[in-house]
Amino acid sequence: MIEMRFEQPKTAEAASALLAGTQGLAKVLSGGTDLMVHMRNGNVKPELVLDVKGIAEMNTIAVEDGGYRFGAAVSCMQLLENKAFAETWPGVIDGANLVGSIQVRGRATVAGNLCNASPAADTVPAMIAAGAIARVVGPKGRREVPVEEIPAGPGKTTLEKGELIVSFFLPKRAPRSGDAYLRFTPRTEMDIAVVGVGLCLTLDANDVCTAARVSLGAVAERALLVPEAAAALIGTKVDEAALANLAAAASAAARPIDDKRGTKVFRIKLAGVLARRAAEKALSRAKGN
Amino acid sequence: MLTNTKNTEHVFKSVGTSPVRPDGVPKVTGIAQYGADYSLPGMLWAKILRSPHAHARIRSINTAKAEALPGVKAVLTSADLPALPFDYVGPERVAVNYWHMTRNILAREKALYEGHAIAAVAATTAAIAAEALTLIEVDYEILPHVIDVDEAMHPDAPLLYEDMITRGIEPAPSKPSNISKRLEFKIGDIDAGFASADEVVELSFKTAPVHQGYIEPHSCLARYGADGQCELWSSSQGHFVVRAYTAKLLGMEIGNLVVHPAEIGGGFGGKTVVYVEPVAVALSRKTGHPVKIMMSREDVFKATGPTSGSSMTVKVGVKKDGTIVAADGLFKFQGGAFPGSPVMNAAMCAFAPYIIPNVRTVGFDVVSNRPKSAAYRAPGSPISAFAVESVLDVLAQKIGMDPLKMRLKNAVKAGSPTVWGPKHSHDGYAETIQALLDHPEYNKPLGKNQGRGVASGFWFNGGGESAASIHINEDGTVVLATGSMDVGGSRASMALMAAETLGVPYASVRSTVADTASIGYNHVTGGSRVTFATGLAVVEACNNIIEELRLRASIMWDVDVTGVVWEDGYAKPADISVGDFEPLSLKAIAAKRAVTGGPIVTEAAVNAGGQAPGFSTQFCDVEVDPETGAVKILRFVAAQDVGRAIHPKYCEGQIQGGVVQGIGWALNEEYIYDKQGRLANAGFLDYRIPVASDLPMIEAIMVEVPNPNHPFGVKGVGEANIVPPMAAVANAIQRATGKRLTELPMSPPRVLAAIDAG
Amino acid sequence: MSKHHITTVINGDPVEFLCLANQSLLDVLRNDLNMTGTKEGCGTGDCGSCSVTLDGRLVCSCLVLGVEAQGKSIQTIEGMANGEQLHVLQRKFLEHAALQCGICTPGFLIAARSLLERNPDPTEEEVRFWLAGNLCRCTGYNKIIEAVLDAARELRGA
Amino acid sequence: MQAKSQADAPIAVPQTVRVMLTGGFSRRYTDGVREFEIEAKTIRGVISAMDRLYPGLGEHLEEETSLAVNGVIHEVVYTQIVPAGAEVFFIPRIEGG
Repeated sequence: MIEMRFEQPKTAEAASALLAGTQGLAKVLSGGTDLMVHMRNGNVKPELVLDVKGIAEMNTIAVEDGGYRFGAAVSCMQLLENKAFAETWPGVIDGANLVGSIQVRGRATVAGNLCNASPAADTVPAMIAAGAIARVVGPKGRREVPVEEIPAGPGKTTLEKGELIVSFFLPKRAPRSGDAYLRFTPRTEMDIAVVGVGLCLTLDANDVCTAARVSLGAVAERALLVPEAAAALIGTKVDEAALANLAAAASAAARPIDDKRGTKVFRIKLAGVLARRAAEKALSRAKGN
Repeated sequence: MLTNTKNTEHVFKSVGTSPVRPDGVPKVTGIAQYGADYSLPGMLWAKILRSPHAHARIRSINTAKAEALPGVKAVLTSADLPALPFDYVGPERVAVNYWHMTRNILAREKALYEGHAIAAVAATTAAIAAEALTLIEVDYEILPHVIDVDEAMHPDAPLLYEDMITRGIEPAPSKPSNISKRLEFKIGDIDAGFASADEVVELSFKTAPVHQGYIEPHSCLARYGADGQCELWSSSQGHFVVRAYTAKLLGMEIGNLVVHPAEIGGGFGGKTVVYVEPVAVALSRKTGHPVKIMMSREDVFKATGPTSGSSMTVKVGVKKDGTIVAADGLFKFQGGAFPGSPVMNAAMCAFAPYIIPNVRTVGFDVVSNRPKSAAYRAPGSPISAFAVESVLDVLAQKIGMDPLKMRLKNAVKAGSPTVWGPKHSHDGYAETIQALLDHPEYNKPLGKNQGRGVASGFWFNGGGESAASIHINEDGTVVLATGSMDVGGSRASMALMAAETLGVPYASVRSTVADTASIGYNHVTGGSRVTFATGLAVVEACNNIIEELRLRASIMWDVDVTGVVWEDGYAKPADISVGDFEPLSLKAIAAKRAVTGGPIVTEAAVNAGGQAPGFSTQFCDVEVDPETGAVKILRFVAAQDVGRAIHPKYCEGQIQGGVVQGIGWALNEEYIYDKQGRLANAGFLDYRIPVASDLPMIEAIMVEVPNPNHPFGVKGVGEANIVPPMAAVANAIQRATGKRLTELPMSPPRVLAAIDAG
Repeated sequence: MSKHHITTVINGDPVEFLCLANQSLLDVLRNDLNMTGTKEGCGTGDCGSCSVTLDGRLVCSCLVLGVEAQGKSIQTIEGMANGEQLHVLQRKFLEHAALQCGICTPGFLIAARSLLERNPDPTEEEVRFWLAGNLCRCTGYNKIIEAVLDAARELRGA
Repeated sequence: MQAKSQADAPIAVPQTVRVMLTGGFSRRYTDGVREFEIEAKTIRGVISAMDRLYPGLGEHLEEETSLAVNGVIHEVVYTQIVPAGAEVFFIPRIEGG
């Protein structure tokens, strides 16, 4: 039996060094809501577990350059309870508010959700749509990575050995912008997205959409950024025709599988339905802000 | 909400009130001890190795490396258990075959489903036991498997047993199959019946196996002594049955095994059988240490009973005026890896609510590579009712009749025929229908994408063996003990009936559940039998103790016992001629117990008969999202004839709980297998039981048509409520969307596919 | 194997224990500290039976490592009543018959208290969503929701 | 009402009762015969009479059935009184969840 080591480094660099210096499997523990389940099931047998909640920069939410930076160990509940953040990025909050239960949200983090690399992660499409940038620390120093480039496939990320996410940066919001995340699940809570759509759009003074990002979850091996879906909105007033085009583009981009959570046909259709509904919600937020 | 339809004007002091239960404070403070909460000095932890394959021959099991791991005290395989003969014993519906049961406890020749127990390890820590499991080498020859019931019945299906010849077919088939049994019930002439019908509808249905979903995993602690005496702390629905099965499976004398009733964290039928108890006892016997086993949630889903999945075809014919003239039902049920689905119940209950002159029901019990099915709340009845009540809804629409009124027109009452023979002997069904017809919401219009569905259900309710004892304490307070596990407040209802009978306050009765050495045999807490049957034992014990109290009073007064009456908790002189005595309270009589003959004690036992069935009629309103197939339950109203509510809040709770289990069954719960025959959703994340935010308040209407065969009119309330919901929801979805769903669960992909099929 | 020496506070009392790095807080509570009021229903954070608060935050103790308790304050069901004085929620659960088998009850009580501390006047919908991480198979949730709403009323003095 | 408390009830003169079996039981044990007229005052008497007609049947009835006396379901208990002219229907024993 391999004995598991537990460390609580005080800096991100120290955490990276511990990760890099471990021969066997080393795992970062922030919320632990996925890691603990994998450990219990025997899917993951780490030699080292690093609790990063004691690293100051990983546990703070702060305004930076007019945008927001929040640490990788910040729990979903901490985000939800930060009123200013929640008002600025309601779509990100939509996602954070759907992770597990209250109990799970009290521990689970956006970074953990991202690095667990489930295609169905609820916070990821909203973060991608918001244009979030992950700050990664590793043996070669720090680098900034768009969130959509972190997941590689189910359970896999593009992070190198010794690398971990320190924080996320959400850029300053353009005026008249709105974002939203919607997912479909059979139950109202305590469920995994069968399809998830994160969408962010910006309007000009004449209500014409000038920018948009659309991300789909649970319809491919990882969350997708779908420029074709965004293109269906840009330059329009997000009217019926644009919404129909958006839905078609989202469905076209979906390449799901049949599994215990839903069928391929169902997911393809739902990608379009939810994209449309997310756009309507984001539009209302953009206008109402 | 209580609807007194036929309630005579009894005035009760205790019965019909809803006091706090005796086990309440321990349960809200965390003190109550459930199966996993017991421990003993020197205790070992046991873990069970389970088959990763759906169907495999076990060529060999090598436990040497596991046994060599430091901290491991014993490894157990089926070789440690006695061989038991192949024989179906006991009543047909629940015939037990110990040859099968011992193979479900630990596999022998074959692993018959993923999760089938293969071996067990007892070690000083749970972690070491888990590590040791990985060191057990099992040589499997993987065999083709079959999961679905229709596929399992196919002549070319892989066989679980190479020698299983279907019972109930004459002449007996020459070839073995996966069909364990065929059964049939019939009255009248169904061909003539259908010929006389104005409308006939025939539909086929499938239902998924669903798990009882109790929140407490199976757990127990066993201590086997060098003297052969064994104690077992087990969470079950019947510690006497745990004792019987465990003793039989291990070749022990019943007298050497004492089973203590741990608090039970839900059962719903699933804890009427044993899984871990014989393993823990055998390991304790082997090691000389106490042994504790706690299943994981994954184990619970993979290796303990769901109820059967099914494939069914139901045909019903009606006259234009709504009179049902003929019905035919074919019910094919999965027993799991061993015979024993509740298909007989299904075939008996299917058309039970209706007066139908010509009926045939045929059932098949079929094995496949799934965990052995176990009882689940009104076992069998909800499955066949889904089919029957769906077909009735189609017919009601065809003839343009309100579905409740059509049911009322055909509703059975005392004297109506049954497909299994004897006539119904109780009313109560029509009253549940009428309660809904009178409901202010029933005729309210609904909005877009909304629909209202109705359905009914029948359950026999149970009687049987129970015992109760009463001790009058030195201060006149009362100790009441029964041997019936309390799954939902029965200690309170027993105390209420005792208080009522004795004429004393509820608070002076201490109500307990005694271990198997301290009270006579009690059958399981199942079949909605406890309030009725154990309640009868309690009332009889009270009557016995009243006789004793009268005697003691007569001794104190030095008069003949016939001169003493018992009234409102006091012994009183029968009339003035007896003498001018102050009434004697329990306290006063207890104070003189020594000089009047010693402790005041009695025990009563019954094999209770005269139980009355339960009927439930329900309506629900749903809204269907036409773009996603999501079904939202807007309103749910459930009427049930409870006979009499002893503790009305617990009766309501039974109805609400049963309905919500039914909603889960209707919408989302199912066993999902991958191509290798492995369960893909063995956890509460993907086996989706309803959560609080999925539901509206469930309105429970208790109809009281008292059972004349019980002193307080009890009928039993636990099960009939789960029979109608699946059809009620299906009928509501149909009325919202125009689409008839015939397969459970009616999950969003299925509903959407039906809508999109145009 | 070497164990970690953890110093923590449980229900207001200082507690020390030794645990392995991979032990869950639930395992420590139940099997090392003999505090079996916190229940295991799934071990994977899906049922809420093991709910406790960790520095005031509602969590599933099966998803927390025992070593993470170092320097923290934990509240469990064993600390909910004040001697013989039940918490209002405990009393309301009994009065409303909000438990049948009772295995989920400790988790519901801890979760419900956490809700009422944050939101003394929740709507039925808010109660239902806050408690969605706590599974109950017996009651259909009706009487639990009613008990929580009634407790909230009493705590508000309404 | 439970059979036991009726054990002391007065027993009347010889009387006929009608015994019925389900199709399943009759196919298995009585060559398909489903209805019988026998003389009995208690279930003990019914079981004994049936066992005389089909040796061994008594044991099967005790082990495998419940019964309905004029429609009211009882467990097989010898002391159960059977009223004159009653219908005693043996049915498969039911157990629930």
